[in-house]
Amino acid sequence: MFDINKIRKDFPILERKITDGNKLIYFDNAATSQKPKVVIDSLVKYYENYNANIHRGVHKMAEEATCAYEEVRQKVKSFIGARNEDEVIFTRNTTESLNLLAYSLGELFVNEGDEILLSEMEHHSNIIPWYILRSRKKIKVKFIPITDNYELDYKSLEQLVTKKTKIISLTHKSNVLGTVNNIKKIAQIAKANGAVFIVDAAQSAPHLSVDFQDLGCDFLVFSSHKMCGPTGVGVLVGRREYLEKMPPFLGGGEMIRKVTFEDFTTNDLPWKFEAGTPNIADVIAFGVAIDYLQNIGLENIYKYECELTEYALDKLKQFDFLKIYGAKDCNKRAGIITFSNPVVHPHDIATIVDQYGIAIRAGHHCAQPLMKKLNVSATARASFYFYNTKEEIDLFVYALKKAFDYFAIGACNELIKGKINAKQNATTTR
Amino acid sequence: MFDINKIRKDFPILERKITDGNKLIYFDNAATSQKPKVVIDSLVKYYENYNANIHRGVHKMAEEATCAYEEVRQKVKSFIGARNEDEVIFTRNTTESLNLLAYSLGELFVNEGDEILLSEMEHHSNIIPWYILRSRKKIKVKFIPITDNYELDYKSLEQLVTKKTKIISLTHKSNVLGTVNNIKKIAQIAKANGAVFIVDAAQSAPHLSVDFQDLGCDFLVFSSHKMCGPTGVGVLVGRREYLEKMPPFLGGGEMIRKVTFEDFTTNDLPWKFEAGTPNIADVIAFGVAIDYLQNIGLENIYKYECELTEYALDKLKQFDFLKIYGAKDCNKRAGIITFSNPVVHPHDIATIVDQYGIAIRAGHHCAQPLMKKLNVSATARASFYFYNTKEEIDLFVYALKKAFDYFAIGACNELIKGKINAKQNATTTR
Amino acid sequence: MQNKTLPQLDDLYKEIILEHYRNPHGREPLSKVNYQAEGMNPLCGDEVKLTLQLDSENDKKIEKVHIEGHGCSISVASGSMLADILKGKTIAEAKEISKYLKEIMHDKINDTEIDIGDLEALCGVKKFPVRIKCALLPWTTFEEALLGHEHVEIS
Amino acid sequence: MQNKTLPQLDDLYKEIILEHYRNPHGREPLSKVNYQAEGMNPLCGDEVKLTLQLDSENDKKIEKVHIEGHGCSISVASGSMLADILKGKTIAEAKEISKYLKEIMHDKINDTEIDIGDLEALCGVKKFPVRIKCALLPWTTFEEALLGHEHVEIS
Ligand SMILES: Cc1ncc(COP(=O)(O)O)c(C=O)c1O
Ligand SMILES: Cc1ncc(COP(=O)(O)O)c(C=O)c1O
Repeated sequence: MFDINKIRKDFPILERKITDGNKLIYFDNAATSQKPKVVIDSLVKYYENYNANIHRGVHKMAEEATCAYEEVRQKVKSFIGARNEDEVIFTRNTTESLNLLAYSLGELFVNEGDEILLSEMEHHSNIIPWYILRSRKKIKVKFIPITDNYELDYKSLEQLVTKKTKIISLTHKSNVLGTVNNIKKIAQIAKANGAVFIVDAAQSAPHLSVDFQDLGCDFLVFSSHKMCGPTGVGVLVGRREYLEKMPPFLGGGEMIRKVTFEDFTTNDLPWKFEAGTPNIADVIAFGVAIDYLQNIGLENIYKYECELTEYALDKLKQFDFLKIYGAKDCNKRAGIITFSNPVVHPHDIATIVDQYGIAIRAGHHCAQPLMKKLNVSATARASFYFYNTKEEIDLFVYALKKAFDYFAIGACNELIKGKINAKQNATTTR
Repeated sequence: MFDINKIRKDFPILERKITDGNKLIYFDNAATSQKPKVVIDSLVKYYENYNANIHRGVHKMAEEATCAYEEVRQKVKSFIGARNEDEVIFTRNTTESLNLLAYSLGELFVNEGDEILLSEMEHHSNIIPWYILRSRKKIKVKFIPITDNYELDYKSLEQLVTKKTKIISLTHKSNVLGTVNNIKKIAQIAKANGAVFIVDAAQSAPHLSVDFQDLGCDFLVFSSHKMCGPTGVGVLVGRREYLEKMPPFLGGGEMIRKVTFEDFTTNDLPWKFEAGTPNIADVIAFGVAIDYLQNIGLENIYKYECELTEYALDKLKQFDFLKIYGAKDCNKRAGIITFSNPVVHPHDIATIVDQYGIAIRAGHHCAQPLMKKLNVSATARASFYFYNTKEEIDLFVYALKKAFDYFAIGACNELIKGKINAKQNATTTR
Repeated sequence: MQNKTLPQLDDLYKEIILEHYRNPHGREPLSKVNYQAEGMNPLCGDEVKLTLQLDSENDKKIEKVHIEGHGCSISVASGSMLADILKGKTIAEAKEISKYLKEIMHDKINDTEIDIGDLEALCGVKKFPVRIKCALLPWTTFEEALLGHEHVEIS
Repeated sequence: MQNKTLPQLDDLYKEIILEHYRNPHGREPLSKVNYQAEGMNPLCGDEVKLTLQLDSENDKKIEKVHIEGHGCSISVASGSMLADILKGKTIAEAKEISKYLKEIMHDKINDTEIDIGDLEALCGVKKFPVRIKCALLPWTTFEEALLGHEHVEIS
């Protein structure tokens, strides 16, 4: 059923040679995923056969393009378990979806003195839009702390939610820790306190089976490019009760019903929130990506990624000086392994493994506050997707070992083990 | 030099058959343009070879993708005559660029009682963002009238600009009338009155040689999809003096310098205005589109389109009952022919010519206020691009004739000529 | 060279449709208004204003329909036919016809056998998906008018 | 199977760079501060804090450099070398060295012949474009420090 060799053949880029003789090993999937041929083909098919602006055209191609575009809404609806396709809005990316919400919900019901509740493990995309809202309305932004096990501190959460809490906006799965938060539980807390609950599913939608209705949140956002789809497409799923009352975010063609020299009225949902010519080709290709993922099966993807993660964590045990962030239980951090060590800087690690054709990420992963909390300036992150293999992990571990060896010439070996501090050691060897 | 047969071969879609035996004749270019093979190929090349998230990656593909993406900024800079590439910002489309400006300039310096000056020929994209701003700040939105020659009324313009006018935002070329406005002249008026001047170049950038510095405006916006590039990419070019002071629009990854649990600082230009994962693949392909257009030469494109327009207008003379909107002088309305007639509704015309494989647009063209001004509810529009031919125009005129004939069976012939009014005529024939 | 025969078009523009378009019915003013609504297709700008006058003795029967606005041949003809066919029908019957037409347009199987007169001619629109909205605009507006009234009754 | 020899890496991580990284210079506190600036690379999180102490008799000469922060081997080594090489240089000479290094990194032709000592080892970074910023961070911060001071003088 889950045939990894067959799957790998679907991704042309996996044949790419990065350095002489070294094939690409792509472990930067949390940043963006690779695309199967069917998705790429669909772009070509669109531009070579029925490229036209949508919704207002009478001619054949406009009709074809409109149908294909709107069909993807249906697909997203069933993929994510939304109630109705008019609750599915296309944006550019997760970031834009969150900005739309911060702006529009902000205009709708956030007032001076109100509070927005985020967590310490949020991506910048789920922090800055709220800081920007705070600059317009005098509100407070609070952060739910994380525990020593790299999980949300649910006790603190319950204390932090008050009558003033208008919005709770949390990541479903951390892009650094891999932690998967208990959204259902939080949805209940949010509901009990009358807070609107937004879930950032940028890291979960590609890897877990996510059901909007089952989760019980009010809004859910994610990006096409992290789930085999093209860049330039994001999704915002929300409850009609809110979407209908919310003021428009971007104004222009498509989102209007009637415009006069005096005023305008907005179009029906979902178009009310889609202004201007949409990213038609990429939305259509995103539909193909969803089909592709569903064909493989999100459960299969999740299971396989857990397997990979467990395998990798086990292999990494040999580097006893490595600090690995995230839950011990693989099922709770599927696919993401973030680590640091006292001697070799994440950037140097990334550069060295890159020489072996291995792409990992090093830095703050757009989560500077979390880095601060973890008390590091940067970390290295390997993130898997269903086309990765154990053999690739073996090579990664091999390359990592080379990196540590490289930096640990002579006495530095000692240093890596953290037994002697850097300065003492250096003075004796010089 | 300008070899139309060679050019047509660059566009795979022109081989498409719409109805049995009828090849596509695409006259809906003002809505969106078709794409040459090199642009489509560049998408495939990106996804098959170096798809990676940009700017923060250390690995090889991240570096390649970042370079390719940033190179396009250079290309746009020289294409549009900007001073510096950090004054070039990538958005989703013209609409988003205008919303960004309305929001950010609005926050920066628009206050109660201020005025925004638009014109009667604006696209909804250049009206609604200002209406939305008006809903937050108590300001006035005023419209410069158009003359009987379908041009801007420059006299009224000068009267409408006052000390209260904070922003003037105008289209360079009308998507309905084809009228090209005298931006240089208006830029002087704006400057003299201390107003910020925004130019909507969505319809001009694809067809005319547009030079930002020469025009003398403060901001210029346009869309990739109307100029041989993919959907999902827009451009905002602006003066650094403003961009530096303007508050950010969308918040998230990429646009920040430093984020803490308390606050954030913004990144340098242009990234300050590019939040989240950009539409990397499409921006890179847009760069290829720019190269392609520059290879052909904007002057050549303009000249050829004028030729086509003159030819078409001449042929349309045979339908003496047609009302054609726009300047008499072809050089002032290159490429766009909008018309109506008292009997056959634009929708019916579009459906009938569609049967001959001809794609034109019918409706309000996202310019409802202008329709009101022209005193019609809808019009038909044929809009050309450099890959169109006189033979295609001949077929269009043939199909149009069929449409008129179709509706003019029997006494209705008379009707079309406008000699007898509909009701009278109908009662006599029944 | 483009093909010059257009069999499909004759399905769309049946002579009867063109006749209704040229000489639309339902333009005479009403003596009273029981239901009314304005319909609009934001995509193309077509507008319909529809008013119903019920039987003065029996509020269940439609005595007369007035319809005006502007639009393409399909929406105008459809409105004209609506004015013809709904005249004298009970509201229940009228709703049935409206539902029936919608189902035909969206190619849903429908076992009901209703005599829809000239409306039959509209069925050709099915083959032109973008134009279905044009054909249904007057009917949607009709339903809105009824709902509007019902809505008023409920609140 | 991946290739296991990595000739390129030796260009980047010359032994002298690793030595500076392991034992960075310029960590001793200064007795006074004439110029200072903080540099940061927002993409990777590297941070540098640089302070300069000038010759007490002759304000034109750099007596000592203090540098701290955190970063990768390249930025730390570059900072350490900066502390070494700028010691005893006039500000004009120091600026010259900074300019020279930048030009080398961006592959611009430069006819100047300056003895840059250990800095020579940094030239291998050229082949790793993403890492150039790491190598230049301390130097950009140094220039900012000077500018900052000049700026204060001007206003
Ligand atoms: C004059 C003008 N302005 C703005 C737009 C909006 O462009 P987009 O839909 O790409 O945002 C268009 C195109 O429809 C246009 O013609
Ligand atoms: C948890 C999380 N939220 C939001 C984002 C932002 O996604 P995008 O860059 O597609 O807007 C990301 C990805 O970088 C993410 O990992």
